[in-house]
Amino acid sequence: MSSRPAPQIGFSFEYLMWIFTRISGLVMYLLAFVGLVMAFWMGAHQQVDIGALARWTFFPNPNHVTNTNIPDVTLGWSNAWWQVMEMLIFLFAVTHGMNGVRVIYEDYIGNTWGRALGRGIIFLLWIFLLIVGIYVILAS
Amino acid sequence: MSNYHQFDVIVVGAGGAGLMAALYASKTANTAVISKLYPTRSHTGTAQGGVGAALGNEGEDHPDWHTFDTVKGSDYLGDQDAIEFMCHEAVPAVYELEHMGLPFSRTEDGLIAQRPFGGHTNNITGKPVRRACYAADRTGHMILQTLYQQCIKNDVNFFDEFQVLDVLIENGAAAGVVALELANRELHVFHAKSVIFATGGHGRIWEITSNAYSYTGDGPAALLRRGIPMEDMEFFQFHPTGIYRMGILITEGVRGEGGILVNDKGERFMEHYAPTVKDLASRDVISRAMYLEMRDGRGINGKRYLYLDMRPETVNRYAALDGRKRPDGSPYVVTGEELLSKLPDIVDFARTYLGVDPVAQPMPVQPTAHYAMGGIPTNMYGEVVIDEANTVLPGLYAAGECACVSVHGANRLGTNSLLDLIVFGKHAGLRAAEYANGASFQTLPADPLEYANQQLDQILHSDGEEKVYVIGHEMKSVMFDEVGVFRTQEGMQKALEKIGELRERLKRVRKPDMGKVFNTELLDIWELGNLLELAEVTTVSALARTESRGGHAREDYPKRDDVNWLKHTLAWKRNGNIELGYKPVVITKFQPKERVY
Amino acid sequence: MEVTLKIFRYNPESGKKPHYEKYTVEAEPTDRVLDLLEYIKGNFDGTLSFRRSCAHGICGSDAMRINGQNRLACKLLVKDLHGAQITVEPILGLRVIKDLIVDMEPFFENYRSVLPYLINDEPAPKKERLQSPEERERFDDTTKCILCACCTTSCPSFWVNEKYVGPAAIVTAHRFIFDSRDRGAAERLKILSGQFGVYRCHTIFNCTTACPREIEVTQAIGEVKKAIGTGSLE
Amino acid sequence: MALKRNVGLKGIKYRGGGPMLAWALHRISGLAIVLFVGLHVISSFFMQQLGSDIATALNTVYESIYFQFIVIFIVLFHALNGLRVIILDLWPQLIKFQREATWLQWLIFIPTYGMTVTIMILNQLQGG
Ligand SMILES: Cc1cc2nc3c(=O)[nH]c(=O)nc-3n(C[C@H](O)[C@H](O)[C@H](O)COP(=O)(O)OP(=O)(O)OC[C@H]3O[C@@H](n4cnc5c(N)ncnc54)[C@H](O)[C@@H]3O)c2cc1C
Ligand code: HEM
Ligand code: SF4
Ligand code: F3S
Ligand code: FES
Repeated sequence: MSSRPAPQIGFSFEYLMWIFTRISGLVMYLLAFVGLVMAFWMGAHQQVDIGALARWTFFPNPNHVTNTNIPDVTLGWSNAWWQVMEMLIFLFAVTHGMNGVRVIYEDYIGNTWGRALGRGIIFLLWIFLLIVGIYVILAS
Repeated sequence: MSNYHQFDVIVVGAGGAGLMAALYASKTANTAVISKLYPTRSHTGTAQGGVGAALGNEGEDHPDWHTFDTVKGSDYLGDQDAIEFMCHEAVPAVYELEHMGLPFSRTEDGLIAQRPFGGHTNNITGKPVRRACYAADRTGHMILQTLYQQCIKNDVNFFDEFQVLDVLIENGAAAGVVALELANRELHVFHAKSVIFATGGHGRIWEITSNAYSYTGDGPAALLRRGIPMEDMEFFQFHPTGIYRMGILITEGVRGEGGILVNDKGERFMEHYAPTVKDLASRDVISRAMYLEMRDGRGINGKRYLYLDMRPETVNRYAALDGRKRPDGSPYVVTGEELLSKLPDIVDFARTYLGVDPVAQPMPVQPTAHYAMGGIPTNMYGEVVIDEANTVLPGLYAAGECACVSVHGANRLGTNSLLDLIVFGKHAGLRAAEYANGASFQTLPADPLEYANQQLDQILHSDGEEKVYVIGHEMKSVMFDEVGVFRTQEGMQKALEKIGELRERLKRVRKPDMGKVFNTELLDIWELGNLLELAEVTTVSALARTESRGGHAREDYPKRDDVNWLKHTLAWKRNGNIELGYKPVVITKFQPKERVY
Repeated sequence: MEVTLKIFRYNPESGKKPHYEKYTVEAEPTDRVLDLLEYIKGNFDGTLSFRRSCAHGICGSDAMRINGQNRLACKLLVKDLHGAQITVEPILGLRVIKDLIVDMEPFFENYRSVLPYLINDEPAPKKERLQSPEERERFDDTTKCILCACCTTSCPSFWVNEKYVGPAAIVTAHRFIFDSRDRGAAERLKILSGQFGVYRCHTIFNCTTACPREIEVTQAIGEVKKAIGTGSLE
Repeated sequence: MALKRNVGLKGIKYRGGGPMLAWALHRISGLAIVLFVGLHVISSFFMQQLGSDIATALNTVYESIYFQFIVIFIVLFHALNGLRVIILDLWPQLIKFQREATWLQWLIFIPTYGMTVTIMILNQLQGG
């Protein structure tokens, strides 16, 4: 009966992190799905056990793939494509996870000062993990 | 002194009437609201059915029809100038509530929806008219919330959980109130130019009641002790449909939507008592009819209850028999879902407290004490008047259920109370602010706390055997049996003696909680004292009135007697005794007629 | 039938620590828990303190934790508890003042913080503002709130941080945000998108389970979250 | 004096039921994964760079079948519960089906996890 102006979309930090958490969750699903399907396509069925497959799904790093019977199993599995894939999923997982830690911390901390301190520490930890992780991926 | 406060206007009570008064007073005067409950806990929130106003959104209607219905409903005891004022103010008042944000239910055209209610008729055909503006079955809840929200918006001062014990009257004018802070039992003096009482009713006098624990008549009792008379206290409304044994109200809106009352034989007995409007006759008429049915053994299984039936098949059958139509002219047919959406809370109550699904089974109901027509006498501007000549006591105001304007006379029509709150609440607020802006503060007595302190001390030093709980129950039960729907000389005499006895026993209650923090037992004792006070006034006023009219039905005087009793009762408390006086009813347009529905 | 109530007791003036006390009473299956509390207060111990008023679940005074869940004492019948022992404790997350009475001020402060009133400065028409039944239905559910605090004090997020506005305040905000007559949605959404707004809610659903008015609280919160993201008030 | 605002462990006793449990598990599992991934990355780094013993020790733990049971449980639960949360968040009108959603979540979880664990045990037995 009456039209009213829609409010502008508010880009608050809380909202952005909230929506990022959902999107990154979905993206991880997508990446994991790709990892899983391609692992089968590459012959995972005969080559690896399910634990390794699970690890690969989330972190497609050839180091995660072991098979005592086939010595060179990871040969086809280590290439640049998978490095990019792993970096992507790692990026999302660590960011999603560290943000989760931030959310949990801030649930409990009400004051501005504690919040700033916590954010600082978590931010540093996040950067640190990213650097180390990417280094490991590139070096493997 | 931190316990001294000064405001231009003090409002006691944060229900519909109090908040409305506060909103208006605070526009021009420094105002504070004192309430023993958090405002949103006030009893206005329980009102279900609707607020009456002749908007004519769903069929033709006029404020003048509303006026006549109210006069007739009051059994001609209402003051007709005030009634006319209220019914005409109703229309803008409801629009104002809507503008404040009240979420009324809507018609297809987006207008405020309206439903029929007992006693509201088309004056030409005599058929029920849709006059009750509603928000599902929580109209009062929405009024209370909306008004409280507006008070927040307008930064009204609140003193929540402060119980007013005493009112200060100096040099024949209001000077303030004394209140107890529940959190720490400290007494506070509120010094004010104007004091508005809006403390609600006192239905806790009766055993089966729809009223809240907090309905203990604190305001009227405090004023009575300070020499202000009470008007028409013998008129108390018993609502026909309370949940059996609990008294919880089932709104008249159920019958408005087509529900009917049936007796043990499955008869729609109201046909015999009110052939035209049947189940939508006014409340006193239906409550008495129910009583007679039960007395003659037609209660369900011979017990003291009847069925309220709102199953769609029943509703549709009787609607067809009555030839009931929708506003657009199509026959009236309802579905279970429709009833559920219009009366969700009722369905919830029935399921919770009765274990009954009202769309599938009938609900056991009995008359329940509901509404105080009588109270603090005021004129139509909310000013308290203290004698037969309607002399105004400067600076003292009352509005809402605790006041007696009198627009409800001997029997209130459903939806007129919420209307009363918003119309007279508003005008009391306006008048109080206006007065305060032109007056100066009265000097306070040397020790304003003297009376309250002395009374509290007496309770705290009590060391007897009696239990408040037991005394309260004895009062409720004798009042329900003897000063209830039907009354007799003997019965009331018995009740009066009992009240005297209970008052004595109340002085010997066992040692109460001595604590300072939320000492609710102390307040229970105080409140029971108030209830006994008002029970006595009610009974004395009722004994004197040797006729039957509206909510006051005497078996020994079954006829209305306009020759001797077309007048308002005034009751004073003087030297421990109740003294009665009378003042005329204002009659403008409508001469008393026999009342048939 | 006989039931035993185990009631949380605390009296700040006694110097004693909070403790539990047991009372055994004769009860009808259709008695409300509130009736039993009244009976105990009236007959055994007058110092037992709790708030109550309407006694039929509409004023919101008597929220308490009964058998570990937030309920209104007046809306819970003995027969629905299926047991001979009933544990009654104050609601969590607000300071206990005495027995079952808690300090409600932080709760109401949160309520006031979301602009809980209609905002519309456009000149009002002479009659009512129009609103279709569908537009009215949009926010019907959240108009039922009685501010009893059952929801907010059942929420783990509120337990750990009382600055979180809590479900009750969000329900109130929802009632206005989705009212076609209101013009204050942007302002309210801004407040609620902040640090202590809707994103402190982790869809734990305790609130919805606890609400005696059967309001879909979590859904209302979800709709507010979505409105913040999309800027749409559908 | 009123008691201090103090929920502490009393909150655990609150009978929130399934949804509250799901949230608690989600939170714990999220933290656990962060810990798990974090340690793994760091230990891999040490192994690569220094061939450190700590890393090998950690890897032994990580690759033990019991630990994998736990990790798979945690990850699978977090992922499925997260999906439920995401779906309900993006379509709030579905929240009234929250009960059904929880059922569905477990309906997917139990066979998936059960199958994975069974295959792992079988493999373990075969592999010796
Ligand atoms: C179940 C039920 C259903 C009803 N349905 C309808 C309906 O459909 N339509 C209709 O028109 N009417 C209805 N009524 C009647 C109507 O709701 C009441 O008459 C009306 O709400 C009374 O409002 P009030 O403002 O006078 O008092 P209340 O709303 O009761 O407010 C009283 C206030 O006074 C305060 N107070 C009391 N004593 C003290 C004290 N000593 N010190 C400080 N503060 C004090 C209280 O805290 C409270 O805030 C219904 C009543 C009931 C009980
Ligand atoms: C498919 C994979 C994943 C999905 C769908 C997912 C989904 C989610 C969602 C929706 C939330 C928000 C919950 C809420 O707001 O209540 C969340 C929180 C969280 N996630 Fe994930 N997640 C996934 C993987 C991960 C991974 C790999 C990590 C760790 C690195 C992680 C760590 C966390 C943490 C710590 C939280 C915060 C928990 C809390 O606030 O209680 N998640 N996840
Ligand atoms: S949403 Fe429900 S539980 Fe919460 S305050 Fe309102 S009525 Fe109470
Ligand atoms: S319990 Fe709390 S976390 Fe959200 S869904 Fe309810 S507000
Ligand atoms: S006493 Fe009013 S809600 Fe329970």
